[in-house]
Amino acid sequence: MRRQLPILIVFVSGVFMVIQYFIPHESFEFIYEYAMDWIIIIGIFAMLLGLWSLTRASVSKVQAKAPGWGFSVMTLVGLATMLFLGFYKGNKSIAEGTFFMDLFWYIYTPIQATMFSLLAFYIASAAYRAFRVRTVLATILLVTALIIMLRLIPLGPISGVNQWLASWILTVPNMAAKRAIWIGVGLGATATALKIIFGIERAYMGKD
Amino acid sequence: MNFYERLMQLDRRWIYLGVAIAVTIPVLAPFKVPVYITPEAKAVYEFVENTKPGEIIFLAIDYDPNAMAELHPMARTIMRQSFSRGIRLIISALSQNGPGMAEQLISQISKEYNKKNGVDYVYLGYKPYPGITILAMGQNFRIPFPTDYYGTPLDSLPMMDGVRNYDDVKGIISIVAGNIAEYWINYANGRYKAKVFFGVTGVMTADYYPFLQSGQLFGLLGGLKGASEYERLAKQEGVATEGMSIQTVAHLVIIAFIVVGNIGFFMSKKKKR
Amino acid sequence: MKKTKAVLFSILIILFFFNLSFPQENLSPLPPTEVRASDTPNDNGHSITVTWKLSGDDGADKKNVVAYEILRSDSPTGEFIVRGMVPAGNNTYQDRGAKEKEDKNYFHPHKDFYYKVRAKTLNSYSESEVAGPAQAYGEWFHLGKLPVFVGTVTFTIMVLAFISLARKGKEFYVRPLAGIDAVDDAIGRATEMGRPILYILGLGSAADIATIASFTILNRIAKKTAEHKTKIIVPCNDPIVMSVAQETVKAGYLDAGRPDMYKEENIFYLTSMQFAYVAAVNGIMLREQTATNFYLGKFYAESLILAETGSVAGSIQISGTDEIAQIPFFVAATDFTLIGEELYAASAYLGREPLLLGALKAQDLAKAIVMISLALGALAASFHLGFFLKLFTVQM
Amino acid sequence: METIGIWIAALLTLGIFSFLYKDNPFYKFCESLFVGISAGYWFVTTFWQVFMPKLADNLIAGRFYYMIGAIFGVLMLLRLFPKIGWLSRWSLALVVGTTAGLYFTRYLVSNGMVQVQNTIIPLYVKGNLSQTIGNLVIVIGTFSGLIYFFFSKEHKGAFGGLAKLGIWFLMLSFGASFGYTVMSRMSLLIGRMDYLLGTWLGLIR
Repeated sequence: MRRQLPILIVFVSGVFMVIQYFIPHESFEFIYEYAMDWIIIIGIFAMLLGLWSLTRASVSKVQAKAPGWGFSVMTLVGLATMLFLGFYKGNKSIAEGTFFMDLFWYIYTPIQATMFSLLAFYIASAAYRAFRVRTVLATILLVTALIIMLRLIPLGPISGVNQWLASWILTVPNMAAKRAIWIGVGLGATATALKIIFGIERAYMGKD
Repeated sequence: MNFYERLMQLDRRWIYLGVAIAVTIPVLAPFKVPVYITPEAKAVYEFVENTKPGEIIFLAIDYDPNAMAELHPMARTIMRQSFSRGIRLIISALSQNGPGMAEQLISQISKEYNKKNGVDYVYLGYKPYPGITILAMGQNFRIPFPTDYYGTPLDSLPMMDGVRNYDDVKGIISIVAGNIAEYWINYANGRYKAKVFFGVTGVMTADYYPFLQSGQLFGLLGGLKGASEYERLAKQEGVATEGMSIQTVAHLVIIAFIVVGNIGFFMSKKKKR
Repeated sequence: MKKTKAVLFSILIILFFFNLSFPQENLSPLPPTEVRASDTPNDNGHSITVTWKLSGDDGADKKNVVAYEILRSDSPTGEFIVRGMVPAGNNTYQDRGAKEKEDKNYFHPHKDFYYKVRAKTLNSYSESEVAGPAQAYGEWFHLGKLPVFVGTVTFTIMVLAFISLARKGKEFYVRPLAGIDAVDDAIGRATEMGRPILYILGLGSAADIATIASFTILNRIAKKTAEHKTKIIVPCNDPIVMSVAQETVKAGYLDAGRPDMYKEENIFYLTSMQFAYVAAVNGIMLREQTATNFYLGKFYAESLILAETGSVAGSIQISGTDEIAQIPFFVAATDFTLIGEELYAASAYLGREPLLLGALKAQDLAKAIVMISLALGALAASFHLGFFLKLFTVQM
Repeated sequence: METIGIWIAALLTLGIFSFLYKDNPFYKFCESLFVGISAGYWFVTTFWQVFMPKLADNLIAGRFYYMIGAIFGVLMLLRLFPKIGWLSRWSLALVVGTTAGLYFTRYLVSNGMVQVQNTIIPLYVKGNLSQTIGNLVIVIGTFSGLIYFFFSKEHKGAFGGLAKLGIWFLMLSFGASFGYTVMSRMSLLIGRMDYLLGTWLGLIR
């Protein structure tokens, strides 16, 4: 019951989904649509597990007065505020102009955009560290990155050539390499999917 | 640690500082960085420049506010250039969420140049099914657009007198995001042999190069860079030029750091030998 | 009949196309001919495909026909209603019905329908003969997907065959993989330094294949950390992923015979929002001083933020993803990267389980077939032999 | 509200940027607040935008098939009770099995069939040298790239040479993507700077 039944569920649902792909008939389409909705619904229930884990971890840090426990208080305050504001007026709680959305616009959005923008700094420092003529591979990486970056920089007469070279690299050899990766990923993923369906790869099920 | 080794292992905070300066200084104290002008951008510019005063260009504003950052500067510059040269414009907006945005731009710029609706320009507005609309306009603008955006019948607009279809305009410039571009190529050029020029978003640029080569497209502005090239050509440096200047400086800074790192690497290796 | 005309007339008005006041040559175009209507093949049974031969006045030079309108009726002489319109130059139309039985637009199976196609010019039109009857019904196999079916069956047989070979005890050789060899060293390093290991499963859900592959790797690594008595921290971004990660790590500790050392609180959930998650993981890296960071699974823009912060902290970093846009950043900023398929192969490598290695062999065989097809296909295409391409063409 | 909002947003922006110098309490404050707010935001919006329409509304409308989803959802929650926690594996099995089947065909088609289909191109295009070269490079690049991913054979000899060519192609592609991404990442930072210098401080229009 504990291990065989889940493996059976995986097998049956997996095989169904594969077969379903080849059958256009509406009866299969019907089950397919329900199955997809079930998956979403399971995900929604699981959200409670997430909130539970986050709350428990923060509360236990506060209780133990672990280093930085004050910051865990901030997390709990932020979480509780959003939950309260998001529910206290029913489904009107998250309409535009509510305090809930104010917090979204003035706290969530700027932090999110700033975290994202850190990439501008990191892409520079990563380029500095990685692009050295250390090995052949690193040199290829360096040279192509330079050619592409130089397309924005006026170089007088070479600009035309560089411009052309940059777009050629992007559309030809770049495409070839990406296809090789895509095909490889395709084979790896399909093989893994098969291993899952046939119950060979089952580490994700855990053990008793 | 000697000097070269230090160059090789700069504290990354120096790099962060370099990037921060590169994007802040040009914002506070704008300056012009030279731009390399691509032939395909120049083709668009020269087409407008060689159109005589009084002649008509069809300007299609086929994008919505999502693509504004890259495409608005193009539409704005082309409109200004045309108006200042006395060229008349027929303007359409075939992207579903675009007509209001286009209207704003048109009324702003026509005011700058004191141009009159119906005399110096006509704004047709939006119709669904871009493919069919473009095809139908090849026969007569009045089929899809019996009236203009403001509800005035085209026949009562002085500018539209004797203007029937693509044959009566010098060419079509479509500033476009998404698949409407293909309809312009397939129908306006493919079927009615109209001269089509594009301004497209950065991600679309590479996809439309082949059409330049095959002669189905007569000029192309690609992304923010294309917009800045155009601003430069038309001597109307604005948002795109400023944005590109910052990008150019930022790219230069990164390249400089890469070069510095490599000099350090090279020299310290030499020394060890 | 009068009503029909009224309906038609109002439709004409509604369809923006007609501006009746328009003065132009008032000749009807030649009608479309050879109109055919039949069930759309390979569908769920809710549509009929109509095809026709273009009107003689539809062509680049004639500038005559603008569009075709497709009309449908329940009987050849009954009232025809407009179902849709396509631009000139097109000669097919798919008339789709509703999915719900209650909808008046539902195509009851085996009900007869009749079609007409109308060629339209500026201010005039002409109609084709009536075509039909046609019926809509659903199919039980999608013929356009036959190549995929063949691929599915072949690949499944290959995988199962190699696995059964492995079961019978056949040994398979796989070449060494740099990223994999680094895993042991990285764990050893963390042990020596007495600092924890950080394992990031990425932003994928438990349903993503890359994440599942990563679970298997996590299981092997957890086993090793248990043997070395090193702490492993797994912050998660999805609650289901967290649950599975807990099971997986626990199983790893069981395999190592150290279930007592397993601490559930080290595998925890933070938040599902991308950058909030990253902000928190950044903090963990610097505050816990993790010696080794693994990033294996689905990664998006955050890949470089994680990798750079890890490098500030001085951690050894091993990464792997099948998300093609992020591989360059991992390659540039981490010590070892499992590129694309290597991520999927890693689980087999780490466990050295014969069954998983068998599947890897099947992948290689499939790859060989793909490469041979590529070479033959390119040659065939060079000699203008189109049939080869058809073998791989999938209709959706 | 708006002025206060802009000030708060600007200070939080600075707090995140301060991490670039080093980890500090200001960043920790922003980080922990961000985690709490985002988790709450995500829960609330998913509840109203997904849970209500997908489950509650369908059940009210009498579509009881959705009960099955709800039952599996509840089983998932049983993880919180160690004794019956194993029941959650049933839900997990449904999720994993369904999506494994779904992804199997999806990857086979989009990553396998379609890519092979796109790479079947003529190696010689009459009268078009640049396309001939381009096609050759694409076919050779894809082919040697796949050789690199071959696990059964050591990279030695001619085979190793091809594999090496393959990894060169990969590196070229990585360099190109890296260089190409710089521009969009800089735009993000320019956007933040505009907010700080313009919207907040009013130094630029």
